[in-house]
Amino acid sequence: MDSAIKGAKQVGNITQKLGPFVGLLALIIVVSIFNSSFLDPLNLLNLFRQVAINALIAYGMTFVILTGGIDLSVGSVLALSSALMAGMMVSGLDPILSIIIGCLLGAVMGAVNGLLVTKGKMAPFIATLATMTMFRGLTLVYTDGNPITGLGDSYAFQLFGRGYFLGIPVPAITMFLAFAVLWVILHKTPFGRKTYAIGGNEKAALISGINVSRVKVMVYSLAGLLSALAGAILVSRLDSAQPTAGEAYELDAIAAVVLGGTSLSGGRGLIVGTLIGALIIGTLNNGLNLLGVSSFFQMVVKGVVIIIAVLIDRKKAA
Amino acid sequence: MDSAIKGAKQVGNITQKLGPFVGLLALIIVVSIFNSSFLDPLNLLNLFRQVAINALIAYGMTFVILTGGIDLSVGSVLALSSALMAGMMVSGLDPILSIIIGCLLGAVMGAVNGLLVTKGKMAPFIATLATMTMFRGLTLVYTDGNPITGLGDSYAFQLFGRGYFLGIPVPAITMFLAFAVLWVILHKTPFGRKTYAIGGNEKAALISGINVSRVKVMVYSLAGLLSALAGAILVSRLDSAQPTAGEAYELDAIAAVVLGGTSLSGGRGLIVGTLIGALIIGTLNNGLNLLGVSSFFQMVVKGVVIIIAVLIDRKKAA
Amino acid sequence: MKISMENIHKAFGTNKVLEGVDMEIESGEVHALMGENGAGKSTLMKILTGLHQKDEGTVMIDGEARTFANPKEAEEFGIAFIHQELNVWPDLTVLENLFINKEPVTKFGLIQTKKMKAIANEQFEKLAVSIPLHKEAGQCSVGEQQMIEIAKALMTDAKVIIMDEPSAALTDREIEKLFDVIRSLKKQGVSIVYISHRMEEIFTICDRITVMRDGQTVDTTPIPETSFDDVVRKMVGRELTDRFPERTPEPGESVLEVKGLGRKGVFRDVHFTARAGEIVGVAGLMGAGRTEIMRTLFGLDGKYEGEIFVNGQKVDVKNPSQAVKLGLGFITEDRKGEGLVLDFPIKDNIALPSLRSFTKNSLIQEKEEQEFVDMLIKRLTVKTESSKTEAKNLSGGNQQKVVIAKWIGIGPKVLILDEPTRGVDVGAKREIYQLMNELTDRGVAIIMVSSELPEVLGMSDRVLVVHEGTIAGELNRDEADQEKIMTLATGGQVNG
Amino acid sequence: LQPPEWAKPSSGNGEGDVKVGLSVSTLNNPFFVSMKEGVEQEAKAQGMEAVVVDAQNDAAKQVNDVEDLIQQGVDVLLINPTDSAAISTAVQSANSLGIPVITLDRSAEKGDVETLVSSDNEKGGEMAGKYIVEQVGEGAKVAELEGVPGASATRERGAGFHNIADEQLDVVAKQTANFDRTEGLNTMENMLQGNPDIEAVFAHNDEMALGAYQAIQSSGRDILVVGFDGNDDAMSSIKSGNLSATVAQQPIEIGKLAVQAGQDVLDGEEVEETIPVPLKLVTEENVEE
Ligand SMILES: Nc1ncnc2c1ncn2[C@@H]1O[C@H](COP(=O)(O)OP(=O)(O)OP(=O)(O)O)[C@@H](O)[C@H]1O
Ligand SMILES: Nc1ncnc2c1ncn2[C@@H]1O[C@H](COP(=O)(O)OP(=O)(O)OP(=O)(O)O)[C@@H](O)[C@H]1O
Ligand SMILES: O[C@@H]1[C@H](O)[C@H](O)CO[C@H]1O
Ligand SMILES: [Mg+2]
Ligand SMILES: [Mg+2]
Repeated sequence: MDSAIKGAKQVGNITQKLGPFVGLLALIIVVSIFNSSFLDPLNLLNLFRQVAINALIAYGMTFVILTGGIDLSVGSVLALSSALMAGMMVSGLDPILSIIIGCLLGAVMGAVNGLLVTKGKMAPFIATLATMTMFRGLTLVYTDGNPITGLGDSYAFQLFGRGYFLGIPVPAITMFLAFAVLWVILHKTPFGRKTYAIGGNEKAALISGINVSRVKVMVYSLAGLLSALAGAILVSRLDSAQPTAGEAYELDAIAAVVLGGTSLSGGRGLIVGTLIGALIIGTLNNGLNLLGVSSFFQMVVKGVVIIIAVLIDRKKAA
Repeated sequence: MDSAIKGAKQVGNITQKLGPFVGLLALIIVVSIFNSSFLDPLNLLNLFRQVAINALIAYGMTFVILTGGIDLSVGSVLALSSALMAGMMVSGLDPILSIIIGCLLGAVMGAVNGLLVTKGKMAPFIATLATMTMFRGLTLVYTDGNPITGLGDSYAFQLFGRGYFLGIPVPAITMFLAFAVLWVILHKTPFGRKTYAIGGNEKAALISGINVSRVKVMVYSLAGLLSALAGAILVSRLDSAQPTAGEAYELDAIAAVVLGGTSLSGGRGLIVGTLIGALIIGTLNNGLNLLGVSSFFQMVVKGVVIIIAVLIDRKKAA
Repeated sequence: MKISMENIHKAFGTNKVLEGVDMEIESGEVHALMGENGAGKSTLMKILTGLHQKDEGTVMIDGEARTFANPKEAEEFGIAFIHQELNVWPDLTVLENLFINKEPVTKFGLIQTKKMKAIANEQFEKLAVSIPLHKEAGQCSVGEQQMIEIAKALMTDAKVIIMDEPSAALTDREIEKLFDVIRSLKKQGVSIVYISHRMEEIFTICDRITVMRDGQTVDTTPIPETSFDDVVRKMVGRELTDRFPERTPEPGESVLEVKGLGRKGVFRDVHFTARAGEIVGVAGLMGAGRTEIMRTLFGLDGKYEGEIFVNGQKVDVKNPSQAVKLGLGFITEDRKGEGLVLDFPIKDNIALPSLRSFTKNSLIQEKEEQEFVDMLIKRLTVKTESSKTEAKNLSGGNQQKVVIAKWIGIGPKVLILDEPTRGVDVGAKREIYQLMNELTDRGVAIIMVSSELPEVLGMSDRVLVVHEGTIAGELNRDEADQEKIMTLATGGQVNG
Repeated sequence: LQPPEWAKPSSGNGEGDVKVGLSVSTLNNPFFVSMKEGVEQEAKAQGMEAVVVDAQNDAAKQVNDVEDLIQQGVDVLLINPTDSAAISTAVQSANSLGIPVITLDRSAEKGDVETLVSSDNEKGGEMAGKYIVEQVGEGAKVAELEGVPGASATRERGAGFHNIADEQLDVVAKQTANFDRTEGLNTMENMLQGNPDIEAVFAHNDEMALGAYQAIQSSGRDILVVGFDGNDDAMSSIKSGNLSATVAQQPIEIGKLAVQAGQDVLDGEEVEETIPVPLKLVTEENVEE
């Protein structure tokens, strides 16, 4: 009997892990039946590039959500750090150096979130809601509401968002590299284990001697860093920093995480799920465009798909 | 020793209840020192009218948050139901009847959220994120992206958003009336008690025989109804239904609830706090304008004020 | 009311929990229900009261077959249930808690607070409890919360009251009060089902006893016709010798010393020493402040007054991670809430405080981790198929062993155990005692907070008694007895 | 920066219909809806297929949208940029695949654009400025509601308006309301609180003007409101004497001319660098025309 349970549970686990993947596959099949050009190599490359920004943000969001938190400020962090990067570039700093500094500044903004949540004991939702407004305001103040342009024509900088390496768009490479690194961090290091433990039972984690505050600050900083990295890609893609960039990106990122099977209450989920979740959203956006669905109706479809996906997942889990 | 602790705790409780009120008072004093015209009767009347929409939405949000949920779709519900109301008016239906039907439709949209959360077992955040996208899409599909105008010139309808009764703006009257009714429901009826019980300990609520699903569906419906009512005011104020109306309103509503001292984890909070929270946000908007703070910088200030208010509250609670 | 349950079956998924249980409850009797953790006691009662639905079998009430759809129906029929897990609303007042979902209302649907107060006061008087009705339940101690639960059940005017480990959070004084109430209920013809792992209580208050093992009824006997050992044998399925294994303590150097420890408004001026290889028992009434002292000692509550010495060195314990580095381990009284990450596999739970010791180049060495965990699982005889089983799927006793394993893993100098056997069955209890002995043999100092006096007396080398936030006295193993401890715990003086 | 050869689409679009792709900044504004209709009408007339995508005012989404249009094998791209700078790279990727680009209503900063079809926004701003001076007199205190920051329409209308206003008026308040009616209402309400003596408002489009009018009406004050676009709502508002004037654009015409320019480019004909579409000041006097 017992081994039967174990067997059943393992099957359950596997289908749960495969769930998002099967969803993605089904979506791809449907879209390509209706429009075969979806599978064109160039379209797939485009798709990866389009997904990269959301995927990077969603990776960071995954860590945050695994600790039982949430980060609404990612879009504003993206905007502020990309404005700062662009500002540095305009003032003549080397673009790649600007990007690196910008990413670090993104991490600092993330750390502010982390400190509000830990030292300030604020609910993550509120802390990051406040910083979302604040960082957006700072972006607008810094840019005076205007896009920052004239970023020079450094080849490396252009490559970063627009180029190809070995035939693959650079943002896609960044997305996969980041995935590999974060996968190792999450699944193979004590830091990753602690991230799960905090989300699973924060009190137990604390009592087990985990420095919960430090881990959380690091997790929010990571989310900030990844948002800034996504911002750098966007700056290169748009050849400018837009003060309104990243608005509502938190929603797509959270959707990717949840479609990937991570529990919003923390402690349970996989980063590979998030990558798949981001691909689902990307395929949906790209596919609906290719199918010529009107933008208004696309929103309806997106909402419905999220509901169905989550409902199916729930069914399977039950 | 025991009574000392008890005493301290009671003082703590009172200051916690007074906290938001003291904050509002402090804000009013500061603003009126810098610009005495803040206290002009006309300005105060305007302030109430401006606050009404957010307050109504935030009331509903209070109930939802008290059950431990969240409703991100309020802004989209507002938009969709006001588009439907306007549609009915254009087609010649009596404006007041249109508003009533529109509010009921808002309640139905809320019920959809409630059913997804209860029967669908979806996390409220995700369920309402999905319906937020979906309802917005439906609004755009229905209006084809265009504002709906030509609502006729029924006096009652114009009064609803723009008029005065006994010298008080009608939206403000609606806001205070709704407050009174909801206060009684929340604090004096078993339904209100159940709302708290579900948020405080859902499992225990189930064991106590509370029909948790039904209460939740009702709570989300209430939130939908109030959003639609706020939508009706907006339609009258703009003399048209805007497809983009209500975007990001959920954030202001949640901010009002939290500034009012209600806990995001449910089970703890007061609706009077929400009213005060909405007034704080309104005063902030109005006051910063009077002080001539640029709209960009206003966002920064708003973020900072939310952080400070919540931090002070935390201090007091500890 | 007479209830008889016949051949009850229940499975959760493929997990067969009840496999043909029979039980009869006569009116006006106090009927004990005993069995190891996971035997299915709570499940059986949940089926009776409509919280779960049975798969098979019949429930007869006064000769008629009945099934309740939900607990409220059962309650309206006269069967109240005091659950094993407390069902309080910490943010609601005591009064609001008492009346959830049964508030009296006016004809306009408004709640009648005055009426509620009157009923509540009457009930509290009967129980001789004096909790202010406007107090938030979250501010009440666990024991007070338990009393609220009991009052809530009594208020329903039930004819049958099921008490699932009502005493787990109570100390002897409250238990006495509870027993008085039970006796008077019995006189009124109310029947009680009493579930407990405390053998003494069963023999004090109960008339008959049903023992369950592995989802089946072993048998039902009148209390006078059975004995401790007999019950234990039926529960465990084999002979268990003495409840408390023999101790041969050889205390060494002082490893932990506390001087003048205090926290404003909670406890003050706490002095004590724990030496290598000894067990220091800490007794006291509910809410005396024992847990608070231990939490502070472990760095959980921040700033404190006084001094803490580990191995003679003065230390400043700011947070648990520092405490762990100093070699302190803390098994809290709230196993599920604070001890385990329930969704984690056993392995990850055990490894959690020791991650550092098998991390190389920032990576967890999975093989070493697995060996480490397997070793501990074996040493503590945790009953599980695999270290990958999630903690939430273990029985209470086995969960407790996992918590202990996790702390043994760090090689502690001092181990603090707060209510280590609360809700744990006799068999598992004995194994935990044996483990404690093994640990002290290896030179670990153990501080054991317990509300179960037999356990304090049976296991401690020295007993500290806490009264209203301070140490009221210290008793050696040979001078300690029930009476002296209770005297100190209630504020009296003991000479010697 | 070029996609790998193996991935480039086989440019064999010779056969079949000509496809025009239109990427609009947003369809939540009647102006763009009309523009889109103009494109669709003209495309139909010319026997072309039109594919429309909507960036919902998100510059990043627009870049994706353009990629998706290219993927669908459009022969000519009509872009109405969300932001003039941010659209550059999308224009460049179209350039790299040899697809001609025409921008509508707003310009692109970089990349090769065949032509820009738009109103002369700067002149329109001046028209509004002059009208206000005529109505309320020199030196009057006025407010300005600006469009989406960074959009060329915003910059140019602002510039045109200030050409006049800086000399002859006193602009006491100036804020963006993002071309949106609700924002127009709120922003105007705020401005009124801070500046009790405003006499006239210039809004960079009609939506904001209509919102501003509602704010003014509830404040009980009498202030002149001038919009831009000439959409249906604005026209009827002028008729009933609410809005004072609007600088009417011809969005349908913009759409049609853009498609014609596209056809010309595909036929290998030369097109002008900019194709201006005439503006007209509409007031209560001439609104019936
Ligand atoms: N809702 C549930 N879903 C799945 N399994 C359950 C559920 N409730 C109980 N079980 C399992 O049923 C078995 C019996 O549990 P039950 O709580 O009835 O035991 P018990 O005799 O009350 O034990 P204890 O003395 O620890 O309270 C256990 O193995 C438990 O894990
Ligand atoms: N969460 C809490 N909030 C407020 N007061 C509390 C809380 N927990 C405990 N207390 C109070 O702190 C005091 C000490 O409680 P503590 O739990 O340390 O007692 P204890 O001796 O361990 O008893 P118990 O048997 O209940 O665990 C009591 O007065 C109790 O009411
Ligand atoms: O020219 C257009 C219209 O004026 C519109 O109302 C907003 O966007 C501008 O670019
Ligand atoms: Mg049990
Ligand atoms: Mg305790």
